[in-house]
Amino acid sequence: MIKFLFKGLLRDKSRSRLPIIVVAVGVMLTVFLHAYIVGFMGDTIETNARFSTGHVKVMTRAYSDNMQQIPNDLAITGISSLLEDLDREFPGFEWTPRIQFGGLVDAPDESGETKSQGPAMGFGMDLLSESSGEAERLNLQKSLVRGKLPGSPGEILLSETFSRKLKVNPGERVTLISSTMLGGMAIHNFTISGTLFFGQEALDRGTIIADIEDVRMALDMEDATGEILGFFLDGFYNDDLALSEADRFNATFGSVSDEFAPVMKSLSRQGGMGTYVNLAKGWSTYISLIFIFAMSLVLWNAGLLGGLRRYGEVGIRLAMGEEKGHVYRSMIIESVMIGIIGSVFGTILGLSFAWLVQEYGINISGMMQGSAMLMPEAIRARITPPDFYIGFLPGIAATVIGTMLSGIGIYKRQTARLFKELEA
Amino acid sequence: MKLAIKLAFRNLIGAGLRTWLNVIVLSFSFVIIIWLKGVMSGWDQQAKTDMTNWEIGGGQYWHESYDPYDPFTFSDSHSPIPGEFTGEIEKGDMEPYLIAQGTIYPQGRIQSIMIKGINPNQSIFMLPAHKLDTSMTDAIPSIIGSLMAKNLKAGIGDRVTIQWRDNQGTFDAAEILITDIFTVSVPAVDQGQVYIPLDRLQSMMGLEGEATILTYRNSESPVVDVPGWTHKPKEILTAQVDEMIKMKTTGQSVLYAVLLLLAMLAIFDTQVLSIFRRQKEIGTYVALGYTRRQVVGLFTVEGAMYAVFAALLSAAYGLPFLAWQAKAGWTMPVDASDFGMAIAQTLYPVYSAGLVVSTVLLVLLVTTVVSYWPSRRIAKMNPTEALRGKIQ
Amino acid sequence: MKTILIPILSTCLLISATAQDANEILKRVERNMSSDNRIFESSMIIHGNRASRTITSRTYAVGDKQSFTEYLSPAREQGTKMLKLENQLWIYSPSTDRTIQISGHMLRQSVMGSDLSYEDMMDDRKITEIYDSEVTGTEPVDGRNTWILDLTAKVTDVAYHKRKMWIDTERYVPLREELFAKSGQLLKRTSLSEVKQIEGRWFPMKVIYKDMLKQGDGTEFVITSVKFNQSIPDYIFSKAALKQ
Amino acid sequence: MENSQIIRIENLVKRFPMGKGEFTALNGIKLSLGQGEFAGLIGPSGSGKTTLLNIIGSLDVPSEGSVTVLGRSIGALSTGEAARLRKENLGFIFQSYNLFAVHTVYENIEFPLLLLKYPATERKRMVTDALEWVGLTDKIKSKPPQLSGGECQRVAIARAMVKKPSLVLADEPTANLDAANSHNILKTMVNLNRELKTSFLFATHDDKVISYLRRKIFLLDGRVDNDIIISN
Repeated sequence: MIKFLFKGLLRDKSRSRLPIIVVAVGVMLTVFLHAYIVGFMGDTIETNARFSTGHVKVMTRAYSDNMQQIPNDLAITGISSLLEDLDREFPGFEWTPRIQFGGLVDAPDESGETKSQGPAMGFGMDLLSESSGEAERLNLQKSLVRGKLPGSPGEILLSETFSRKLKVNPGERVTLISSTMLGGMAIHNFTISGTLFFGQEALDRGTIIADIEDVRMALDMEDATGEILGFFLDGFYNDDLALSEADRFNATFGSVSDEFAPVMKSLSRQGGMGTYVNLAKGWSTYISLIFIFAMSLVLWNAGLLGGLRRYGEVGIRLAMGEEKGHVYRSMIIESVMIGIIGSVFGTILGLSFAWLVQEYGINISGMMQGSAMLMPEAIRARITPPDFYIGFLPGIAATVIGTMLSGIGIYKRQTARLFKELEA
Repeated sequence: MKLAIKLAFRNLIGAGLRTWLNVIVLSFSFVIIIWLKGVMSGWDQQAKTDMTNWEIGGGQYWHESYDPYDPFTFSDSHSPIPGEFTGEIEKGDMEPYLIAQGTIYPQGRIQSIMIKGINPNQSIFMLPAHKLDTSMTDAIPSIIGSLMAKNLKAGIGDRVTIQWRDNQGTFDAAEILITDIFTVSVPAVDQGQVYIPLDRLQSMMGLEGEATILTYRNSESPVVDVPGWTHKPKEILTAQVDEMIKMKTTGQSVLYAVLLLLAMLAIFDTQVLSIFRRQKEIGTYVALGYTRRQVVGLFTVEGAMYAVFAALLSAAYGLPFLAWQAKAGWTMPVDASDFGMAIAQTLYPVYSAGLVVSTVLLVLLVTTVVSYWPSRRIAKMNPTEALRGKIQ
Repeated sequence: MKTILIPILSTCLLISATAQDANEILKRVERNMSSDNRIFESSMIIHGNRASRTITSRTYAVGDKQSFTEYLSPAREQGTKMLKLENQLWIYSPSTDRTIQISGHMLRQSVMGSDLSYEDMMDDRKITEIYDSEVTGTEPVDGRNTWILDLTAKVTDVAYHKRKMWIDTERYVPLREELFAKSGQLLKRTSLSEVKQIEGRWFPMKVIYKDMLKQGDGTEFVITSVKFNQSIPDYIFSKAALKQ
Repeated sequence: MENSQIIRIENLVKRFPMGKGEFTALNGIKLSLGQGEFAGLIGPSGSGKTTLLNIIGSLDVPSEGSVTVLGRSIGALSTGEAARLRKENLGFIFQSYNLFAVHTVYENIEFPLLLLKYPATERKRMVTDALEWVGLTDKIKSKPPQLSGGECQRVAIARAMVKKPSLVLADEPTANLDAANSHNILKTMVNLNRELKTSFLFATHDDKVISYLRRKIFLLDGRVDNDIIISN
């Protein structure tokens, strides 16, 4: 029976082609929209992750309790072995240490005395090692206003606004005054390699970025770091996985009693990001559901129309002595097949488009002024597991329900008049 | 054209149920497109709405030395509230803030804070300032945000010591009693902020009658030039958010396009089917003296008319719905168990007249194109075969 | 560490009592501890979150307006110098060969992670100029009898509105001091001990300074040697000396 | 004008592509028709009568030869001119009526007048007239699915006649009707032919129709096999 219907579908293009195309397009739109919304909503999350929270972050327990203060006296020590452990036990992440620190940047006059100074917020990150993706992660190259990225030890980036305030230029020397990990006075010279535009006033005010080794030297943090950021290898935040990996880490490495024992916190457990993660999850689910509802309506309508359209054929079959139930069932089986074939095609197409938009993004930098670090260059879709099945709901269910409804007419059709009406 | 419209209208009305099925589906698409777009803009505007409701009101006057990014300026950024504003303040249409830098000592830890003096009777901000209006305690009543509370590991009813230096630089310290904790999505209102009654802070600081920021309610308020104060209109205060919104809006256009495609799929399907089903009719039109191109026009108009009907139908139930949504907002409960409290976010869809009009026009345009596209087949039809319904 | 020394010395040495009893007592304290100039070496032990650090330094001071401190250890701090002239402060760091002025709000920052701020060492007004004092009782401290002096600010621009000092009744050396907020909240406590006789004066060689609102063991300040009335060349108190 | 020719066909050949070759549906037709005739193309299925009717109706074009209808050469007409010819001068009646199912009887009949841009009052009068001719005044608001076959065909006749065309082309108009209805319809047409002087050309193999014809043109394999004019 199914084989017979299937052959019919394949051979009678008018019966199969349009419905399958419609279902496939509908499913494609659904899958694509879901992936896009998830990516779009997740964008703020990713910006935060890249800039401050990572997808997960490893700190000492005490540091995590006081994260707001960036207390480097509570930094993690012995990180080379910890990083080895992380790489071995948690290979799903790319691990990178960062040090945040506060301090004062002081620019000298000709005699080496203070010409200007200002409070600075600093980031130490791996800028110099070959394998580090930090510069790309933060889009430093694009955000560069003057000069270049640090290429050798002792170089530092200043926010453009800050450099203007201090009246310093790339190539000149500035001195950082800060505290060492142990609280001592840290004074260290840097050469400005370039200046950056972040696009956010708080950061543009007084941000400095230097290679983490330099910062370690300056702050006396040998083999230590404030935080270790972990990024999922696919580059996208996955809250459930982040939470479970953090739990796994904390069960292995954590210690309740030692405030310097490392703890891992997912992005959603840092600062206000939890709210955002939840809201983004919630809203993208809601919006997708509503879209699926709308799409179901369209496909249901398509199924209904498709069924109505075939009343003539049904009439002939009934005339030939086929039972109503049989006709009805065969129409439904047909619609299931159409739904499946359309959904499979649609899902494949939707995933392909989503993949393209995930890989290459939709470039919006042209529409934005300047290239601020915190503004994404491109909006990207993001394929998540639901994308593999989400399209089947409107694709199959709606199509089949539409056909079922229109097929009810087969039972109700008692008079030739109704027949004629539908045929008209 | 007039005839085509007339005929298309008759054809659609005549087709009855089938037309209405399509129109209903399309009108749903309409409403959903506008609503979803509104929700998305609302989501983006949320930051701005929250900022307005919690932080900046309709705009502000800043003391000329005030620099929010440099807490060291706080000790110098205050002066008596200008007399020009007395009326507005009495009416409650302007609220003064006094801001001081301080330190808080939760469980022996130390943390820098901004102490904000706020009028407990204010109605410009959504802050639960009325909770400050209590004489039941010897400690200073204060409200803080949930992030701050989490940070302090403190809850309602807890006492924490704060320290500050008054106008003259003299150290002072006292206990605050947390009388309420609020949840807000504007970090600047939450993190590192402690709110206490304005008069308390003024007397603590020795700055009776002085303020750092004056926030007014209506962004349309006339701008007054007051020496020593800098006017910060809303556009400037939200410039950064606006930039972000611009980016998001750009990103949404894709979404918008996908939604449009959804509507078009419905039209396309209908159109292809009806062309297939109505061959004889097409043949008859030709026999009665229509050229095939005129028939293409008729079918195109018919398709486009679905959009017109749908727009009308949408207006009937959609406008009230959209208006109600914009007013009541859409509240989504969010599981935020890590905060130890349930939070809900109410999102107010934002739709401009431009959005509605452009959506209607765009749908109309695209519907027309989508209706035309399959109808082109008619132009290639052999009318004698069409008359016999022979075309597959 | 010299930073710590200054407020303590100012507390102890700069006396002009107003209340009669208190006045007399503070005068005796001044005679006991003040000098035109002094050179001392000290260790500052800072109890941090992770470890305690000891920093040693040598300080040259003339009156209360000028001081010059050179850090001797640990290695990281060695050679760092700090110069205070009136209300200006410079730090010289040999590793960077930079002389950096500390000014404005930077002065409120903690010095070397201690419980003291730069500002604490900058206030060089005489205590009797800014406080009214009064003996309010007696109390034994560490086995020695003391008078309790209550000091209340008579000017407004002062960091601590009220102070309380415990003065050894025999040796005229303060053994304890407490600093209060306007509200009366105890903010900081200084404990002075190991009182030794040096060049005929009684002098507390150890000071523990503690922020009472904050957890921790406070900052310990130990004078390992002190000499009074030395001849200190003027060039010491110049920016040029920082670089030497 | 009584006897003026409205159709003149010379050497008409019509071929259709079929498979790889061609099928010759009409092969050298020579025929003319005068004003006011009541004629029929008679022949079995496949004899080419519908093809000929369609060409005369400017729905199709000749492969060879010339077909002149009301002075216009069918093969040379642009689509617009052809449509104008149909719109202004021709009426069609089909075997399966081809009414607009979603439109009322009135609207169906009104349609050609709309195309001709008659003013509303005129249209109303003309439609009412046409309804009277076919005797369907009481069904004015009905829709085709609610009508019987005979009624449908009468609506179709009214639609074809309402604009008073010079020529009505009727393709097997009675094929879906019972005998009584068929006679009814034919009588109606005969009357209209008399009253309005409209020429009728049928394509049929129905004896009932044939019995009413005043000229019988027999087609066989794409040729005119016989052409019989019945006088009075």
